[in-house]
Amino acid sequence: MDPNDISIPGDNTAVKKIGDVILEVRNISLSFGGVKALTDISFDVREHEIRSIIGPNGAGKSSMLNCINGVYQPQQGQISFRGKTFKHMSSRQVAEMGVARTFQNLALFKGMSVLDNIMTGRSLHMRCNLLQQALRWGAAEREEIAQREKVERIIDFLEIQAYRKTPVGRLPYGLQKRVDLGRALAMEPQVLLLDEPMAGMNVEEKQDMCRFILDVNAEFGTTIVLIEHDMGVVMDISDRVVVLDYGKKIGDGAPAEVRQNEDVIRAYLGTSH
Amino acid sequence: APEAKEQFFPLLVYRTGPYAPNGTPWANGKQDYLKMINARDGGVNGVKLTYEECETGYATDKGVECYERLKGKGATLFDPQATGITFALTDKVIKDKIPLITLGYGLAASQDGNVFKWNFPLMGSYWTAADMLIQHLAKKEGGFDKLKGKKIALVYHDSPFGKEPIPLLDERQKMHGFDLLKIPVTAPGVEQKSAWLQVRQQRPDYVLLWGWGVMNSTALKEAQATGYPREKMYGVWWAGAEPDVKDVGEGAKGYNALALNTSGQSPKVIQDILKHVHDKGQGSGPKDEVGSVLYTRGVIIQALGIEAVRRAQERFGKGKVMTGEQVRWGLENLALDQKKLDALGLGGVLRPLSTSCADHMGSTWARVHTWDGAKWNFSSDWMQADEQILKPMVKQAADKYAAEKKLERRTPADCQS
Amino acid sequence: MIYRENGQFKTSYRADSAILAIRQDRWAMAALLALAFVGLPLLGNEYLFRAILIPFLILSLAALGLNVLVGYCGQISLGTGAFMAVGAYAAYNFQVRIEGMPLILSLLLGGVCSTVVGVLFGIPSLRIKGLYLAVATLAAQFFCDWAFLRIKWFTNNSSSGNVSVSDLSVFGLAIESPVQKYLFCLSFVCVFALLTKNLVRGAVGREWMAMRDMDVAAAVIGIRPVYAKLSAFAVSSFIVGVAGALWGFVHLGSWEPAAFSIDRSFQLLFMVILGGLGSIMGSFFGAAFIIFLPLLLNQIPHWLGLPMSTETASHLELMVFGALIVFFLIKEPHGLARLWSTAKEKLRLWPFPH
Amino acid sequence: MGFVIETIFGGLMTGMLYSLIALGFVLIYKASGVFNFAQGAMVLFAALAMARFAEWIPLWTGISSPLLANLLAFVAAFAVMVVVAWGVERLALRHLVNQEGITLLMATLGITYFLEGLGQMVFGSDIYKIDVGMPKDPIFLFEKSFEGGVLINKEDLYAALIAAAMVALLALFFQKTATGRALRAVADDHQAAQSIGIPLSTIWVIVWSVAGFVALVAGIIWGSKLGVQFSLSLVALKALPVVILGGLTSVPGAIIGGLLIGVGEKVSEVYLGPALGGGIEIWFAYVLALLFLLVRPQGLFGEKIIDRV
Amino acid sequence: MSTPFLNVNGIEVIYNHVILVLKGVSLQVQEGRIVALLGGNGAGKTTTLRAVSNLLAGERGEVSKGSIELRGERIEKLSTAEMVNRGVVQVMEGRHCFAHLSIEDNLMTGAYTRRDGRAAVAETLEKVYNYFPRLKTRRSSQAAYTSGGEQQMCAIGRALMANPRMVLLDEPSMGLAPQIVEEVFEIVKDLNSKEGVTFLLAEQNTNMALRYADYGYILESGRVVMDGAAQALRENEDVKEFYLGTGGGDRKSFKDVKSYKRRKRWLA
Ligand SMILES: Nc1ncnc2c1ncn2[C@@H]1O[C@H](COP(=O)(O)OP(=O)(O)OP(=O)(O)O)[C@@H](O)[C@H]1O
Ligand SMILES: Nc1ncnc2c1ncn2[C@@H]1O[C@H](COP(=O)(O)OP(=O)(O)OP(=O)(O)O)[C@@H](O)[C@H]1O
Ligand SMILES: [Mg+2]
Ligand SMILES: [Mg+2]
Repeated sequence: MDPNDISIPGDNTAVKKIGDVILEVRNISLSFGGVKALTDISFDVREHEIRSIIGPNGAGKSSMLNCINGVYQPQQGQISFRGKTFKHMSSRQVAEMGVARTFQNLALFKGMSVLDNIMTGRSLHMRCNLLQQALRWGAAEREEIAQREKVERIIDFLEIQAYRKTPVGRLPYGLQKRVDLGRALAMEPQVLLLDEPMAGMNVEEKQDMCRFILDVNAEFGTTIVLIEHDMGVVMDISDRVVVLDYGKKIGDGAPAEVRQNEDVIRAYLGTSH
Repeated sequence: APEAKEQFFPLLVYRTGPYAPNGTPWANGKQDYLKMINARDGGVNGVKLTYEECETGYATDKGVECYERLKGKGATLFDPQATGITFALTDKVIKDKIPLITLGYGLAASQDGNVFKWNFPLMGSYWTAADMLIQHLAKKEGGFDKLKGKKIALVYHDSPFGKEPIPLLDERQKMHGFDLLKIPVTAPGVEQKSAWLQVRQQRPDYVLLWGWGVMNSTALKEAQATGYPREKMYGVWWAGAEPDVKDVGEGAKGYNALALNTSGQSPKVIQDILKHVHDKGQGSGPKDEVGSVLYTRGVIIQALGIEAVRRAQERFGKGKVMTGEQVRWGLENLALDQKKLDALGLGGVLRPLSTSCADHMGSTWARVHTWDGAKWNFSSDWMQADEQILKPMVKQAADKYAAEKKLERRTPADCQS
Repeated sequence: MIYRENGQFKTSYRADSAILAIRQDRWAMAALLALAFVGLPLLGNEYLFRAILIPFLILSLAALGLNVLVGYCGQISLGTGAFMAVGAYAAYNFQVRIEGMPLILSLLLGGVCSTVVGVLFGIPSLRIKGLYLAVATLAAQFFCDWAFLRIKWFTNNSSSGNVSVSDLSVFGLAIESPVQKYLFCLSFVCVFALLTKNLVRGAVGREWMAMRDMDVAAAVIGIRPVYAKLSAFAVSSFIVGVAGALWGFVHLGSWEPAAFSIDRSFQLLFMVILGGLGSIMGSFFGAAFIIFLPLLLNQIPHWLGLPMSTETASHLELMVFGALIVFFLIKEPHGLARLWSTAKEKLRLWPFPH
Repeated sequence: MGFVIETIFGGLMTGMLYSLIALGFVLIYKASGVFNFAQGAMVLFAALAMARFAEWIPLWTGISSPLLANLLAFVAAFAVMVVVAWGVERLALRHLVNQEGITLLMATLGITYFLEGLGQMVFGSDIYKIDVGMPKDPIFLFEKSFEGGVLINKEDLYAALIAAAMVALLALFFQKTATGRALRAVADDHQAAQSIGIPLSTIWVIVWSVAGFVALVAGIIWGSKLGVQFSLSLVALKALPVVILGGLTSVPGAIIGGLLIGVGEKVSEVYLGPALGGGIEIWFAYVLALLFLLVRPQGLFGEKIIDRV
Repeated sequence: MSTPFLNVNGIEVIYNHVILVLKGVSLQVQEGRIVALLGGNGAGKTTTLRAVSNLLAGERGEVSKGSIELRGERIEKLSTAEMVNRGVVQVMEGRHCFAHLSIEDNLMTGAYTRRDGRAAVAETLEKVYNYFPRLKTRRSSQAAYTSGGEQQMCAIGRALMANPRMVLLDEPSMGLAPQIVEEVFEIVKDLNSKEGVTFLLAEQNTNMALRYADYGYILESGRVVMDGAAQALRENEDVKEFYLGTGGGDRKSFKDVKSYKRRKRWLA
């Protein structure tokens, strides 16, 4: 796939090929003062797969993503991406390597329109300097329009055309979640980290969202790490699942396996599932 | 009916803001004098005097706006009442052909009328003030040679106003070999502890206070708190009025300051104001403020402005409304001898004054007065600045200015116009 | 019904992202420019130019610069006066120390010096945020006030610390009469407004806004906080510096540090917030409001023929001014620009209420 | 040596006086999330009221005892400050619930203008005197150990004691009482506070009244030092670095910040000032605060600035 | 029919003077019932709750038409605090914990309006900790540094601290683990049956909501499009299709459901 091209996902029913390990987390420990958010967590993510992280509230799922993102610096452990190992990374470096992310508590740019929010996702791909931009002549204008075209495709894909120019702050929650996804997609990531993308949505909307995720995964081969509390979603769409509890890993494997795991049932699922 | 003839006087004032306590009596004096001339004399040779106030708040940009506004209403003379505004207007008045009176403030160099055609620092500048203070100290010590080795501290308002006297003091320091400590106080001067800590550390023999507004009273209070004798403190004439000492009360006892003019209600001009204005209920301020130091200074400024108009009328036509250029000529040719002053009721309030093309200041006379806890009392004779020192300095500064601005010195012919 | 975009289809992204995408807006802008460049010079009097329009234009420019920093990048600054001062004194030094220095170049170099200082004082913003930063920027204000008062070199050894310039000219044309000065400032303002508009609707503008709205998220999508914040400081202080130089050179002609005091900083912040954070047009609205309102209030007693002493009038003026500020903030916390766009939105729907 | 001590002591005293004003800022910020630039104007307003009432009350009532007159004036001035607080809530804050910090800050600047205008109009713009019997003359300590002794300003000493007492009281109030907790909640999130039934209006009137009280005390102390006139409102500028150094949300921070800034600026001015040409204390205070903030962006004792995703 | 506990009568809500969001919403809540408010994103559920609790002003919104009555008393003009004093508390959407306060302090502020003594408050606190043991372990952490779910529990707990007669719950299940979701609803049922607390809950988790509610209203773009007993709604085909995801038989896997519909939209 041409990395600079986001094409409209078409009918793609080919069987998904799961590749090599793309992201590996080794012995990560993170604590805040007395609170141990993560203790010695290791797992890996393979290329093109959908990897879910589940666990009760406060288990450390979001913190895990924050470590991968470079927002938190774990006290121990390593993270390797495509075989390159690193301990401390700035968010920017992580982004440059092709890791994008959505947030649990919407972290959209409230004062900007939907279009601009998604355009910021393209920042990494914009090259013109300040002066060129000020004059908005030649290269700057061409670049702007080229990027705009890509963003428009994402907007079409997420079906939010009607809200292009609306400030995101005014959108209902569900649509904001979509914009958040759109912004991450605009980065053309190889790995997409989704933190509860479907919280606060009804079934219909969740179905839409699942479709988006599956399409992204299938069409662009984007690897997806998903945190979600809706077991229906997790069980249906993920390839493998990691279960965290109080910062410890208590399960890892295919959805069906995890579902049977005693620890997981006790700590998270409860008996009715 | 013949058109009513009116000479318009713009009054830039500050009755609000940090300097309002000082600005208000000043403004009232100016306004009352105008009212008095109208009431007593019916104007100047039949020309009625009109005026309009504009509040500047001591801020330069507001001052410029006021200037532009009042200029459009036919102003022929401005008294900006603030050093900053003076600087900003100095260039503008050249094109607009309106003279500026900066009595006792403004640029010292503008005394040189050959370069500063439109500026009139009548009666004194900060250089003359500084010079007179040093002379006074020398006299107290018993001669200039006794100043050698003495420590004199200049506690000054950290602004062009406060910095103006420094070149002259430097000059005098070189001549007499005293130590000059320069201690700036950040405007407006509400916090002076460190300044006075330095005074206490250095223990100067004298402190010259170059303050304005709240800085003066605060300085006196700090002096009291640090135990510095008030008797050794000498203020410029902007640091020697009632608002400066009023709320310090006893603590200011013994403090000295230059006086450019007398104060009190006894002079005839003040009596006239009381009679023709206040007694008719038209006073601009409270009655007991009439005749206070700054009030009287306002009266003098206004009086000199009006005398310039009168003088101009003598040349350009009695009973006519003067233009800015004509008023400027009047200011440049003031000749107020004792007789004239007496006739105006200003006898004793200020000394005779005459200006010329070369000298836009006229004579500069001042006395020292001392606060006794309730009122100001004169404690020295009239003094004058030393021309020998002043003249070359003024000339040099004026030349530098002229060079910067690419101005020619005025020709004798120009002086006649 | 007049203000409708019906029937105006945009066929390209270029057209869609044009500054004035709606035809009616383009007409209005053309009319405004015609009025500003041709109409006013023919109609206005000296007072209008010197006391109202020139300060209005220059302060609009400064507000524009500040808006980049506060409105777009979210870094509150109370040091604007200082950056103006740096621009003014630097331009002054270029002008007097280098023989034959073209005026425009001096002004721009003033802006460049201001940029350097701005970036320097912007560095703490990488760590300090919000109100803490706002107060910390006062360090710039007071330091610059002090430096220009104390370091004689900056004022070309003027004993009082006061400097002045005269005989301005551009390409051999004297900038002397009020109309000339006005047109000079107007050209500057138009050019800078256009350039700034381009910046804020381009990539860097989005980065600024992203920093402003949610800095952690911005970092995660690959925006470098250092670059985004410092570039905002740089652009902002450049514009503010040029405005400062114009204020000194064109408006005042002669100035002391007090001309760029902390009051100026507050005044500009007022303009930006009342006008509308993150809005180019807002800067102009704000400047107009803050400049015209006091003049208006000042004149009202005269017009009504109320006998009122200067003192009472000034106090009343202060009170009404303060009250109006609060009133407008309540009415529309997002500024006059937002009020304007709400009005336009209503106009678009008119005659239907919603 | 004696002089060093004296300088430091002077700095400490001045610092306490700054704290007194800083306290007003902290109070309102901590309890409503509003950075109240009007604090300076409130100090002026309160001092003007106090000075003028002390002048007028004997005229109106014929009371001749200065103590009684001062006391009555104090009560009257406080009443005026409560009315101000009520007006501020009623006319401004109430309509600005849930707005951004900077909007609120600007609103308080609007209030500043209003109060400055109103204060000068009602009470006059001349210099007035507050005389609550603060001693004006210095005392000298350690005259045996150091030449000239260590000079201490009695007035400052009293003022510092008063400031310390007020700070202690307020710190207790915030940490230990339910209302204190509610106030902190309001500062965090207006809407959530409303949603659980905290009556913002009442709370704000109370807080602004307390801030008015603090302003009154500050006004009296500064007013009896400086004389009551417009410049009093500018003293607030000196308190700003104190507030950020100590931490916007910390009552004890206002004290510690005040002491640090006070000593820092005096020592710098006295020992560094002459070499640099003097007048450095104002920016030095800010630079000092800035340097501290680089290490701790929330000030010494401020609550950590939260940004989480 | 007796006067309902809460009666919302044809209200319209406008944000920012121009954005009309509710276009005449009417609903009734009888005392001691659990009423669910359902609807897609942006339907106006939150807005309805805000209108009831009078939290609109801070969002620059206003009720421009219609009336709201609580036990027959008009309440549009009351402040939120007065509503709380009348026993109506809202749990705001998106948690809104007091970031700088500890979890326990957060909970304690909830009891601000209580006048029944410390002991009673302490008792309620214990009750809340019993409901949410997780909160007890995190009691001294600053709220901002707790996880999303913990904050949600905190927000719910805080409202319970007021000992309310009626709770307006806005998306209580959002961000909570399935086990906790169930617990929250159990708590709702518990309070409802044991203490007679009335609930009006806006929920996306239709399944859960209809399982516990007595009655439901479905909102769409600011209008009530359907209402009825929870049981009846659960049986309704449309509701099944769009809100429960079980239209036409069994639950479909998220993996392949609607894939055809998606394609269709695409082509259009
Ligand atoms: N403060 C506001 N200003 C302007 N519009 C708003 C505001 N709050 C909400 N809206 C608009 O009102 C409509 C209804 O929003 P509301 O939050 O009530 O929906 P909701 O049903 O609660 O949705 P969700 O399930 O996503 O929470 C939305 O279209 C939203 O864009
Ligand atoms: N910056 C921080 N400072 C202190 N504690 C933190 C911080 N971030 C997270 N924690 C703590 O770490 C633990 C894990 O939090 P995290 O947000 O990762 O949970 P989570 O698994 O995402 O839960 P949820 O499903 O509720 O979102 C929590 O107990 C939280 O309080
Ligand atoms: Mg989480
Ligand atoms: Mg909602």
